[in-house]
Formats: sequence, structure tokens, C-alpha cells
Amino acid sequence: MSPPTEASVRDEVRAWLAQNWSPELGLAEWRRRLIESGWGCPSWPEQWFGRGLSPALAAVAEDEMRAVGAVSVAQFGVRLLVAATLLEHGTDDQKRRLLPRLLTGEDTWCQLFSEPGSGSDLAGVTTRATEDAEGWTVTGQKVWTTSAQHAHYGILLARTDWNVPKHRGLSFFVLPMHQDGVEVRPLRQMNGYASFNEVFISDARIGRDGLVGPLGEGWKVALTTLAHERRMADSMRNWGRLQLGEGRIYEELKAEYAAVMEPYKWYAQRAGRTDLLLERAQRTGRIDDAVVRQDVARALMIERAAEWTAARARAARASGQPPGAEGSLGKLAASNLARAAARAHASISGAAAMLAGEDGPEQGLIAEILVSVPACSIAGGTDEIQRNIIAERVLGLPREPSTDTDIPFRDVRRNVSSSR
Amino acid sequence: MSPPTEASVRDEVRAWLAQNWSPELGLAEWRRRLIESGWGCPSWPEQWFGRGLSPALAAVAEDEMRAVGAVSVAQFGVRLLVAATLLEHGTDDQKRRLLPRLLTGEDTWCQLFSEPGSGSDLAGVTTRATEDAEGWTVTGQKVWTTSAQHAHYGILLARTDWNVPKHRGLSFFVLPMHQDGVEVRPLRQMNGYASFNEVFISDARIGRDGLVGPLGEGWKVALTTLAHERRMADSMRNWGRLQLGEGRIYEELKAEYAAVMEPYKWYAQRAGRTDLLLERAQRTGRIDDAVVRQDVARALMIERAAEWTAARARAARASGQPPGAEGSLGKLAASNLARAAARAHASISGAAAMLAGEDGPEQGLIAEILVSVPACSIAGGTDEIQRNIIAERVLGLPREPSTDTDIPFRDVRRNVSSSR
Amino acid sequence: MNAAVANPPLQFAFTAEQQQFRDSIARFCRTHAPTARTRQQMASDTGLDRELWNGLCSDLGLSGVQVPESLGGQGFGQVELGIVMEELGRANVCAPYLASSVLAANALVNAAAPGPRDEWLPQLCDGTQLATLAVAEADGHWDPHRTTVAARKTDRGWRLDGVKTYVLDGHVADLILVVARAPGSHDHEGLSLFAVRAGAPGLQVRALNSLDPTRRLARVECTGAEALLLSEEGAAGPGLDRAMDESLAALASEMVGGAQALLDATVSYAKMRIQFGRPIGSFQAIKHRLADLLLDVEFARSAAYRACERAAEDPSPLREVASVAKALASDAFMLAAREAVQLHGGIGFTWEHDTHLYFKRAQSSSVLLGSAAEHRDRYVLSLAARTAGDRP
Amino acid sequence: MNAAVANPPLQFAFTAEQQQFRDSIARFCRTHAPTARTRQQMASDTGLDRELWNGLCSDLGLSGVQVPESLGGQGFGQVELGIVMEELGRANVCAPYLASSVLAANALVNAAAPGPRDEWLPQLCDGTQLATLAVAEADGHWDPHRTTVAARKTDRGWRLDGVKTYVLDGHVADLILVVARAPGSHDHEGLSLFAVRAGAPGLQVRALNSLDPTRRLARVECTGAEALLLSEEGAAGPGLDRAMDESLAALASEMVGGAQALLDATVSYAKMRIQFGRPIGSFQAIKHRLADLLLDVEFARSAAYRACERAAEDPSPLREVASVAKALASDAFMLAAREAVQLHGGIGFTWEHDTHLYFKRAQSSSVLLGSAAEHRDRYVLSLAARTAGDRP
Repeated sequence: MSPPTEASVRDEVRAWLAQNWSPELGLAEWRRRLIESGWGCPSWPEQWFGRGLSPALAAVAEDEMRAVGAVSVAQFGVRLLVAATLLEHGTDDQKRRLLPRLLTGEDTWCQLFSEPGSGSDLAGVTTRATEDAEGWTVTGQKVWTTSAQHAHYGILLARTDWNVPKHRGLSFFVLPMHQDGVEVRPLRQMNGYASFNEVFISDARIGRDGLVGPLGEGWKVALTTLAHERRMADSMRNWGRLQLGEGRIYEELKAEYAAVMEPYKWYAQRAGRTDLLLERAQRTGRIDDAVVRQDVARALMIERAAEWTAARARAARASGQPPGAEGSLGKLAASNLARAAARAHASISGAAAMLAGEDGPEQGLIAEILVSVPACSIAGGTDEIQRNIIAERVLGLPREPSTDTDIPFRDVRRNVSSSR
Repeated sequence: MSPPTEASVRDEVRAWLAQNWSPELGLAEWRRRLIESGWGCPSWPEQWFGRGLSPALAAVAEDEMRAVGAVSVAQFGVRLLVAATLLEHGTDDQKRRLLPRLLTGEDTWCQLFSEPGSGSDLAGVTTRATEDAEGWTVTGQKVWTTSAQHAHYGILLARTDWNVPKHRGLSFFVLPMHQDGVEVRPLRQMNGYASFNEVFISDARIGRDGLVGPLGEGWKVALTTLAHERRMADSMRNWGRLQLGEGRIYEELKAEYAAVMEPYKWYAQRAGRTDLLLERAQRTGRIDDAVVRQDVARALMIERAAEWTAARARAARASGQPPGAEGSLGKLAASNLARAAARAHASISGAAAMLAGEDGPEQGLIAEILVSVPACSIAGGTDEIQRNIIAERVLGLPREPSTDTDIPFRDVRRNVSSSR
Repeated sequence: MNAAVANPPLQFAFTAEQQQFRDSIARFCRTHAPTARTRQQMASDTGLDRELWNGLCSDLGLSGVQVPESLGGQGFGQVELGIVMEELGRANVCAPYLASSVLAANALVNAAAPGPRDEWLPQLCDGTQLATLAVAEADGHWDPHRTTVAARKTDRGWRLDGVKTYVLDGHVADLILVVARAPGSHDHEGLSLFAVRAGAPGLQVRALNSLDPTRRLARVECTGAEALLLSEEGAAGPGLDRAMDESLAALASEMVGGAQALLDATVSYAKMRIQFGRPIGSFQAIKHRLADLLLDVEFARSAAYRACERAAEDPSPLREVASVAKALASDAFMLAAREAVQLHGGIGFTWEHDTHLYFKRAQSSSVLLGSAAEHRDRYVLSLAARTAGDRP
Repeated sequence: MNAAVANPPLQFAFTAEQQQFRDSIARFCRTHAPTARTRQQMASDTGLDRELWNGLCSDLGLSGVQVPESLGGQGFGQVELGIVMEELGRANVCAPYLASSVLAANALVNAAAPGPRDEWLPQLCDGTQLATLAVAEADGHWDPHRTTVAARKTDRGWRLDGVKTYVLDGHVADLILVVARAPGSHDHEGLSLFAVRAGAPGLQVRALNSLDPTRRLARVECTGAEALLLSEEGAAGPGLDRAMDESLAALASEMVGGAQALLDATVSYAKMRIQFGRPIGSFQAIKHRLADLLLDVEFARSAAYRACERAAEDPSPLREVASVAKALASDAFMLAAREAVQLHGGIGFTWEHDTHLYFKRAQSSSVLLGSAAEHRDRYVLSLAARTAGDRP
């Protein structure tokens, strides 16, 4: 067979869709067909639900899907991260067993990395997995876990060896969430939403088929997961563009979408809602105040600059140039933007910034911005960590002398574990 | 004899002044009398040119001196620091030999601590003093030395032992400046002034009577000097208030003052000249710009707050309370003020900020401010060092892990010594 | 209120008595206003905890601390009021103290005529009447001269028409002091101070949803509302200006207390929290930011103290120093709040952790009685007017 | 100047040719404009080094890089002009390039009538005429519409009256392009572009003492100065606006080059300089500040690139993006300058060290053609006018 071309892919997908696609199918049923065909994940290997296509040809296939309104495999939440990790590090059994229901959306997943005692210092995990003949017994506490309350599985980073330095004693597991010994409690934020959970793990069990990658190499596996976090952020931005047609499948998709989006409904406010600034400044007449204009301009200029910087990064990638400084700046840029936007909103609002809910400006949206923006510089890697990364990886500045990477983890100074 | 009281001190000084003070005396002659009488340094010990009075009673004596316009002992430049250091750590011979001509002003002094390779890290001195039977041979380079070009003596921090940790191998010397082996070169700053010097020391000699404090304990001695730097800054502020009468002595004093002040004539600009802000904003009409008003207000408010914070520190000291946070903040406060002032001046000036000299706003004063203010956060301890000190001493935050204090200095990583 | 004090009473240092007074308030707050209680108030309908309020008024006698004894108060001064506010701010106490004991009491002392003043002040001071002061209107400014609410004299007494908003604790106040003006008057003229009783005919009070649930606000609509004239007719302007400036000094003190509490909590956390094998407080970037924050908090503190000292020196000029205090307090409190959330990391963003109570207080206080930017502007314009006036 | 480009030419990435072009300029600067030479120019009376200038014009053909070949230029565009300016800024080159090749050339291209344009542009492009553009007057704004200099038509040609200032290199220019207006006209009306030759009767040029000795300024006084009309009479406004916006994009590029040079030098120094037994660049506070600075410089760079790209897309709207570029460049360059001096410590404050050359360039450039605050204001007002116009 000759290698696929844009035309051959286009033809093949069209033909297959003509045969298979219908908006009246059930969501899971449709996705099962999609996965079987390999068109659900065209860039994945052929033996693993894909067709081994290049990213460019995979994009062509996705084009064709979009053109007829065909629903994709489930991509929301941490699924993308889990899939990428299992694909790279999982056993054949794990891929066979876990990926299909992940892609159909029948199984949902959560990520059990962060702990109360290890936030920025992710490798400082103290959740303990003790090995025995049938597998592992796990005890510890995880936090900031989105969607844990209805997840079927969690990807878990736990310590299996305390006598080696901290990055070397970790292992990566798939934890079945629906078992005794796993308790999920919602964690309310200062803005009133409860988008995250704490997960208390007491003698929970993982079978021998639950280890991903070699024992003690969990950090390496976790790095794969983390490397895909940015892709998740990108795919989240695309959600807003979801085009829904008519038919049973779209109803089911809407419900899936709503459930997945639930924890994120304040994320636009967290990012600062620069889209409201100019219009509000004009409508309230505050644009006549030169000091307000400065604040609005600062925020809008950061927004433009951040957009253009991201465009430069994409252009560099597209032209095959090595990634420049501009690619590492997005997270910190977003924090700066959110802060500047909050400041401008407060500046426009004046005394009305004291009001929330129905009484507050924009039906409480401004208040929600003011109390949500602080999360922007914490979640997904604090500004402090971003600055370290930029300073070391982009500017090439020396690392600080390390005090914890060369000694057995049991001797590392760490937080007294919190208990409730 | 009964202990002195305010009344007895007042009477005694008045009587002595009536006998001795005349504005027609020569400056050195008058000061010699003053030193002999003990009224020149009333708080110093009686055996060392003082009268052993409490600070409060010494202030009474100074009051009486001021009342008749009597000139004080020489107090400008680094003299205060040198005197305090010799008084505390010098031998009897050193005090007898060096203090009188220091107090009459006949000898001038300079401070040889900083080096090109050790700025913030003052204890990283690499100037080497090698001991022999007659004393020490010194080789090295010092920098940021005010008034070195006409100083008779320098107080010198040099390394006498390279096999112990850095703070323990230093010794403190008095270096006669007028000798071969000491070369002084002026160092021009970005604002065009040359207030400092580089001092190149090549096999210069110090006799056995030149060591201050024990060998190897120079850092402790230097700490005394540094502790008095703040007092020097305070006394500098008082110079502006010098009241000059008529008579020969005032002519000589004026000349002394002019010579000492020479290196500092841009210091008011370095501090930001907030005194000009409001008046300039009004005169130029820029006060009608709301954004300019914000910048002016920011600077003036910092100025007020810094004043009031200093007043709180004085009030706490006066009432015998332990020094609070407010006492350690002055230097950083001054930097913030200077930066805010420069910003406000630029804001008021607009395009005119591009002009200097006769063509510039305020006959070039604004340009001088803009190119002098950056020194404020560097000289006398950078902002970074101030923040470390505040964080550790006031807030009690932990020190960073040290990499250089527990090993022999010869093994410490340091700058390649610069040579010209 | 001694008009002839030659030396300022504070001189930037507190007396031993003032220090003891401060300690007693701090003790009360620890015992009677712990965060758990504040959270109950936050969750309650009105935000008013009468038991706590009575404790502040009766047990401690804090309401009216600055009011002369002859007028029913404790006979201390604005410096002591600043001490109270700083400690209430430090503990983030949820009580109508700013409304009743600061704004309303200061207004009565400075702007009321002797008769009404002597009638009402004692009741504010002993807590039998909970009062508030209604100044700001829809434009969100607390400058009395912007007042548009109009006062009509009728056969059956005074009637007010118009809307006040951002009225602190207006929904639970027994007595709302309303700044209103003679119809047709403008700017500094024709301002009077009125009292409207809760439930008075023509009065509609609506509790507003406030960003800071420990500081409730209300909208007060007067439609021919029955009112009592408290001031000399049309002559309340200067007294109200003074009262607002005194209240700015008090609010700034409260904010400094809050900022200090955040700084303290963050420093403690930074010493205790370990990441990468070290307390995060040993990382230089954290240390430097906390040092900068300390400087800003100390600056704000110095200004708040100075403003209270000036407020105690009746009739020394207060307008400018009050603006300095409020502007610096607004910026320092907001910076402290942002840094506290950030340096606590995720935990600082949770509802469970107390940081957000202070964060919301900071956000709200930073604009209450005027934002930092507004006070910077007011300050420079006031300085300029003065120096222009000084010149021939 | 292709009016019908469908796709923007840069698209946020440079072509290999543009990259080579950049490298060739950087090489030229290293060889022919090292700091030692710049310091000679600084110390000279006029600040003009004819040999260097000729090198830029003749050897490299940089003057007129953005000018169409048909008009005597190199036929590249504003993107290439941005590349030139960025590299000249990186090396802090002291030459009348901004005056002659940017401001004057852009003005001729956009605002001159075909006849005078075709006469003068080639001479600017080959460097035989050194020109400059005089826009700002005593009030220090570069908005052509604020012009007060008046143009009278006499029997013997045009005569100008009034004063221009902050004229770049006016003291060495052979030709001063002057924006003037018809007597009695206001605002956007009646603006024309004139040329006044050095030494013309009625022209008085005085070199000003500039804070940045690598960028000289002059005051230009016209007392019935003999002038040539370059534009259509009274119709130069729109062309001049465009020329100013193009020049803003170019200046912003130059500033980004300077900011990057400061960042690079400071990062290198921080890696090499040891204090307390460690490179100072390993201290977290320094690292974080340099990361923040990098972000600001990259933001400014993105905006400058975008502005140049837009400038190349004639006639796309340029006003807003030019303001974004200039505002971000002003702030980033000043921040880089302050941080560079600070992190170099005492040595960074010495005359010997090159940091101060960039510091002064930053201080001067930050207000040239309008400060960051002015451009922020202009940006928001322009956005607002546009969205207001968009609505029914």
C-alpha cells in the first residue's frame, strides 16, 4: 500500500463517515465505532486505536470529521493527559483495558499528584504505597483533585522507596477510585465554588496490574503527564467553540460537556475578563477619568502583547525553529494579565467593587473576577515556579544550591503531615 | 564632687566658652583648646578628650556651644566612623597619636573596605597583608573610596589568613596614604561627577603600630565602623543647617566644609529632590494632568511616610523601647522614595526630560536627578542586602543555606581578580 | 477634644496606658471574636451579632471611646479610637463599629447642634442605639459636598428625598444619619445632618450583597422620609468634613491592623512551610517580597498613627494627612492580601483558610471612603490649593 | 508599500533572508560602531560621525531600506526598517538614522507630493542629504495637529514663523522638514509639510544639551524662514499621522534592541559575578526579577514586531498598535535600564561601564515621540472612539 496522502486520507475518512456517522447514535456507541476504525485518534499507533498518521494528516482527518459535525472521542478533563501517559508508559494490558472506555467517555479520570505537603515541590510526595504479593496498599492524602467525586480511576504518584533521593523513590499507579479506603471531600474556594477535592486514601488497594512504568520510576512517568498539561489548557480554550447540531448524540454530548465543565465555570473570571473592560469603562462613563484609562490600557496592552507573543511562539514552532523565550512565558503572562485586569475592573468600578451578586456590577461578575484572579498565579504551577523555570531554562541562570535532591528522602526536611 | 547636672554642665560650658571662644581664632588652634578641655566630645571618656557625660548632658553642652556659635571638632566625612572605631578598638598609643589631629581636622581619613570583587559581600576582601618583623606589606585594590586623593590615613580591611573561613582571616589596619605603593585614581560616575576613587595598593607598608584590634579579628572591628555609618548619614543631613558667623574661624571652616562636601554635591539629587515636585508641577501647569498628580502624590506620600516612620523610630528609642521594625527600614525607604521622585520628575517634565544642563528643566537639575537616583539603591548597601537584613533580622525569616562561611577562604569560589 | 494642645499627644509613641488599652482589646477579640464566630456572622442574614456588639459597647465601653465624657463617651481621643480600630482590624471583627461608633459618632460630635448631640450621642456610646452615617450616593463618593438628597421643611417637620447607598450596616441601624441639602443649594452650601429612624415613614432600606460578608452595606431610599434635623440648618459642611477625615484616620488604622495580621500570618507560614527541603521563607525571592511588604505596612502604619494624632489635635489640619493615611493603607492592605494568598499557595485560596476573609475586607476597604487613587488626587490638589493660597 | 497585500508579510516569523539581513547589520555594528567609537561621538561637539553615517548609508544602504525602489530606496518595508532599528538599538549606535532615514523619509513617503518627494527622497536614501523632521513645539508633543508654526505664501515663496524643538539632529541636518499650518487653521486642517535648508535666511538652529549624548536635539526657530512646500497645500495631516505611527513602530524596535542588550549584559554579569561564594544569578530574588524583565522585554518585542508588520500592511490601521508598541517599549526599556544598573552594582553606575549609555538612551527614548502614559491614553481613547463609532 502506498503511504497515505492528504487526498487519500480525506477520501477514506469521508467514505467511512458516510457509512458510520449518524447524530442519532448513542454517544458511547458512536465512539466505540470511531475507536475501532482508528479515526478517533488518527495520530495514535495502528495497534492502539489509531492509524499512525502524521500530525498534519491527522488534522486533515479531524477537518473532515468537523465538516460533517461528527463528535470526537472524549477529550475533556485529564483524559488527554492520562491517555498520553498510558500510551507512552503503560503495559499492553493497561492500554487494552483502560483506553477504550476512557475514549468513549464511559470512564472518567482524575489526577492524584498534589498533596497538602507538596504543592510546588511536586516530587515531595509522601503518600505511601507498600508492596505485597497481590499489589500495593496505599495511604496518604491528595488535594486539588478536579472531578474526583465521580472519577472511576485516578493516576496516582506515590512513594515506594524512602531510602533513595526524592525523585527516585516514586512510582506511578492507576488507582480504582470506587473502593473503600478512598474518600473524596469537596474543597470550597474563596470565590464560593468547590471545583476541587481532597482525596483521603487509607489502605486502598491497587492490584499488580496497576503499576505504570517500572517501580521507582514514577517521576519520569509523571513528567510525561505534566508535559501534556499545556495541551490540556489549549484544549480547554477550544471548548467554547464546540458546535452542537441536532440529534440524540448531541444531547448526550451536552450533558457530558456540562459535567466536565462544571468545575471550570469561573475560569474565565479567573483570567480577568479583559473583554468587559472597554465596554464597561464607556458605559459607566469612567473612561472620562484619565487614571482609569491608564489602568484599562495597561490590561489591554498586556493582553495584546500576550496574544502576539503566543503567536510568535506558534510561528516559530510552525517554521521548525527552536522554541525561543516566548514559548515559556505564557503562564506568567496570564498571571500578569489577570492581575492587571482585576486592577482595571476595580478601578472602573470604584465603590461598586464592594458589591457582589445581583447588587454587584455586571450581576456580580466583577466581584467574582476580584476574588477569582488570585488563583491564576497559583494553580498549575505558581508564578514563583514559573519564574524559576524561565530563569533557569530560558536565561540559563544557575540553579540554587539544592538541599534535598541528593539524600535519602527519609532524611529530607519536610512538612509535618497534616491530618484532619 | 557631685555628679554633673544639666545646670552644672550649662554653667561650666558657659564659663569655659567665655574664657576661650573667639571667632578670630585659627580653626586648628581653637579645636586644640576644645579637645584639651573635653568639651569637644563631651560624651567621650575623660581620659580620651571627653568628659564622660551622658548623651543627654552632652547634648546640653552642645546646645551651649551652638548658642554662642562656637565651632565643633571636625566631624565630617568618615572621621566619625574612624573615631568611634579607634575609641573602641584602638591601642592607647593609637588614640593618643591619631585622634587629636583627626578632631582638629588637620588629618583627613578615608575608608578602604570595598573591593572590585567584594561589594555586597564585604567580608570577601582579597587585599592581602603579609606580616614580617616590622609590620605588614599590603597588596590589593580598593574602590568607592571617598576623598582618598587627599587623605592622610585610611582604615583598611585586609586578609591576613587564607586558611580560615572568610570572616576570621581579616585584620583591620591604619594605612598611611602618603607613601609609594598607594596610588589613587578618581572614578567617574554616570552622572559625570567623580566622587569616589580607586585605590591601588602595591607592597605598601604598615608598621606594627598600624594594627587595630587583634590579628584576625578585623571583621569585628569593621562591624563597629559599619554600625556608625548610619550616624554619618544623619550628620550629613545636618550639614545643610550649618550656621556660619563672621570671623577668621568661619572662613577656615567654610573651606574645610567645601572640601569635605565636594564629593557629595549631587547627593541631594540622588535622593530625588521631592522638594521641587509640587512647585514644578504647578509652575509648568502639569498639575492639571491627573496622571501626573498620581505620580507626584506617590512620591510625596512616600516622603511623608518615611519621615513619620523615622520619627516613630526616634520616639521608640527616646522612650527606651526596643527598636522595632521601623528602625531598619530607612535605607530601603530612601531608595523607594528616590525612585518615586525620579518617576514623578520625569512625569512632570515630559519631553523636557530629554534635556540637560542649561537647556534642561531647572537648569539641568532634573537631568541630574534622573541620572543620579540609581545610585541611591546601591551605595552604602544595596536594596538587595537591605531586604535580606530586614527579612532576617526584623521578620526572623531563615537565612539561606550558606556556601562560603564554613570553609577556608582559599577554597571559596570568588571573582577572578580584576586588573587594569 | 482639647482645642489648645500645644504638643501633639502621641508624638509617634504610645504611653504605657495606651499600650495596656490595646492589649485589653486584643484580648477581647481573641476571646470573643475568633474567626469561628466571624464565620457564623458571615453566614447570617444580617451579619449582626448583638451579643458581640453589646460586649464591645458595654463590657469594653469601646463605643464612644473618642467622645468626650461630657457627651456620654469615654473621654479618650482619636488616638485611642485608632488603637481600637487597629485591633478590630487585626482580628477582622465583624461589628457595626465603623458605622456607629466611628462614622455616626464623629458626625454627631462635629456636626450636630448641642441639643440633638447631647440627646443622641450617649445612646450611641452605650450601644442602646445602633447608628450609621449615609453620605455616598449613586456616584460612589463620600464627599459630603456631592450630596443631592434634598431636605424639605414641612409643617410636620423635615422630609428627605433621594437615595443614599453604600451605607454601612444601614439594614440593621436603629438610626440613620443622613447628609442632605437645602433644595437649590450647591457644593459647600446648605448641607445639614438629619436623623431618620429605622422604619420611619418614607424610608426604604435594602441590604446589599457585599463582596466582604463581614462588612454589610445597604441602600437607603428616602421618599419624603421623616427626619430630624441634627445640625444647625445648612451649616453642617465643615463639621462633616472633619468627621469624614477623622473617620478616614480610623479606617486607615483598621486596615493597618488587617495588613499586619496578613503579614504576620504569611511570615509564620513561610517559616513553617517546607518545600524542596527548606522553609519557603528561606528562599530569597520570598524574603525580599516580605521585606517590601513590611516596608509598605510600616509606612501605612506611620501614616495612620500620624493621622489619628492629628485628628486628636483639634483643630489641626487633617484633610491631607487623612488622605495620605487612606491611600497608603489601601495599597498596603491590598498588597498584603495578594501576597498572603499567593505565598500560602492553594491553601490560601480555600474557603476554610482565613486569608480570604482579610482579602475581601482589603478589597472592600480599599475603596470604602475613597480609593487610593482618589485620595492621592485629593492630596495633591489640597497641597496645591494651599501653596497657591500661601503666595501673594 | 504594496497596498494590496492580503496576508501580512511577517506573520510573527522572520524569513531566512530577513534573518541574514539582521545578521549583516549586527556585524556592521560590531565592527564599525563599537562603544569606543560611540564614546568619541558623545564627546564630540556635534555627535555626528560622518564616516559611520556614510558607512550606514553607502556601504550597507540602510537609509531608505523601507523606501520603494522607484523612489530611490531599497524597496524593502517597515518590517526590515524595524530590523535595522532593533540592531542599531542593540548596539546603541549614535547616528542620525532615526532623524533622517526614519522620521524624514517616512514623512516624505507619506506626506510629500510626487514632485518634491521624487526630488528629495533619493538624496535622503543615498545619504547625500541629512534630513530631519520638526514636529514638536514648546509643549513637547509630537501630534502634528498641535502645530502652531505658521506658513505664509509670499511673492518670493513660502515663509515660516514659529518655533520647533526636540528636533533630532537638527543642528547637523542639511534639510529640516517642518510641519506648519495655514494661518487661522486648526487641529486637523491646514497642515503642510515644508523643507527648510540649513542656513536658510530666517532660520536659527541651536543645538540643545541632551541627557543622552548619543541622541542630540536642537531647537529650530523660524522668523520668516524660507521654505519649500513639499506636500499638497494644507493636506499633509493624514500622511503625517501615518509617518509618525510608522516611526513609532521603528523607534519601539530600536528600544527593544536596547532593552535586549541590557538584559543580555545583566544576565551574563549575573552568571559570572560571585558574591557570598555563589554567582549572584543563582540568588532567587535576582532570578525572579530577570524572569520578569524577560517577560516585559518579550512583550515589548512582540508589540514592536506587530507594529512593524502592520506598518508594512499599508493602509492597515496603525495608530493603536503603534501606541501599544511605544508604551510597552518605553516601560520595558526603562525597567531594563534600572535593573541593569542595580544588578551590576556600583560598577554599573560608573562612566567607564557601558550601562549608562543605554540608561540614558532609555530615559530619553521613553519620552521621545510620546511617553508610555501618553500612548496608553491615546490607545484607549482611540479604541473607545472606534467602538463608539461602530455602534448604531
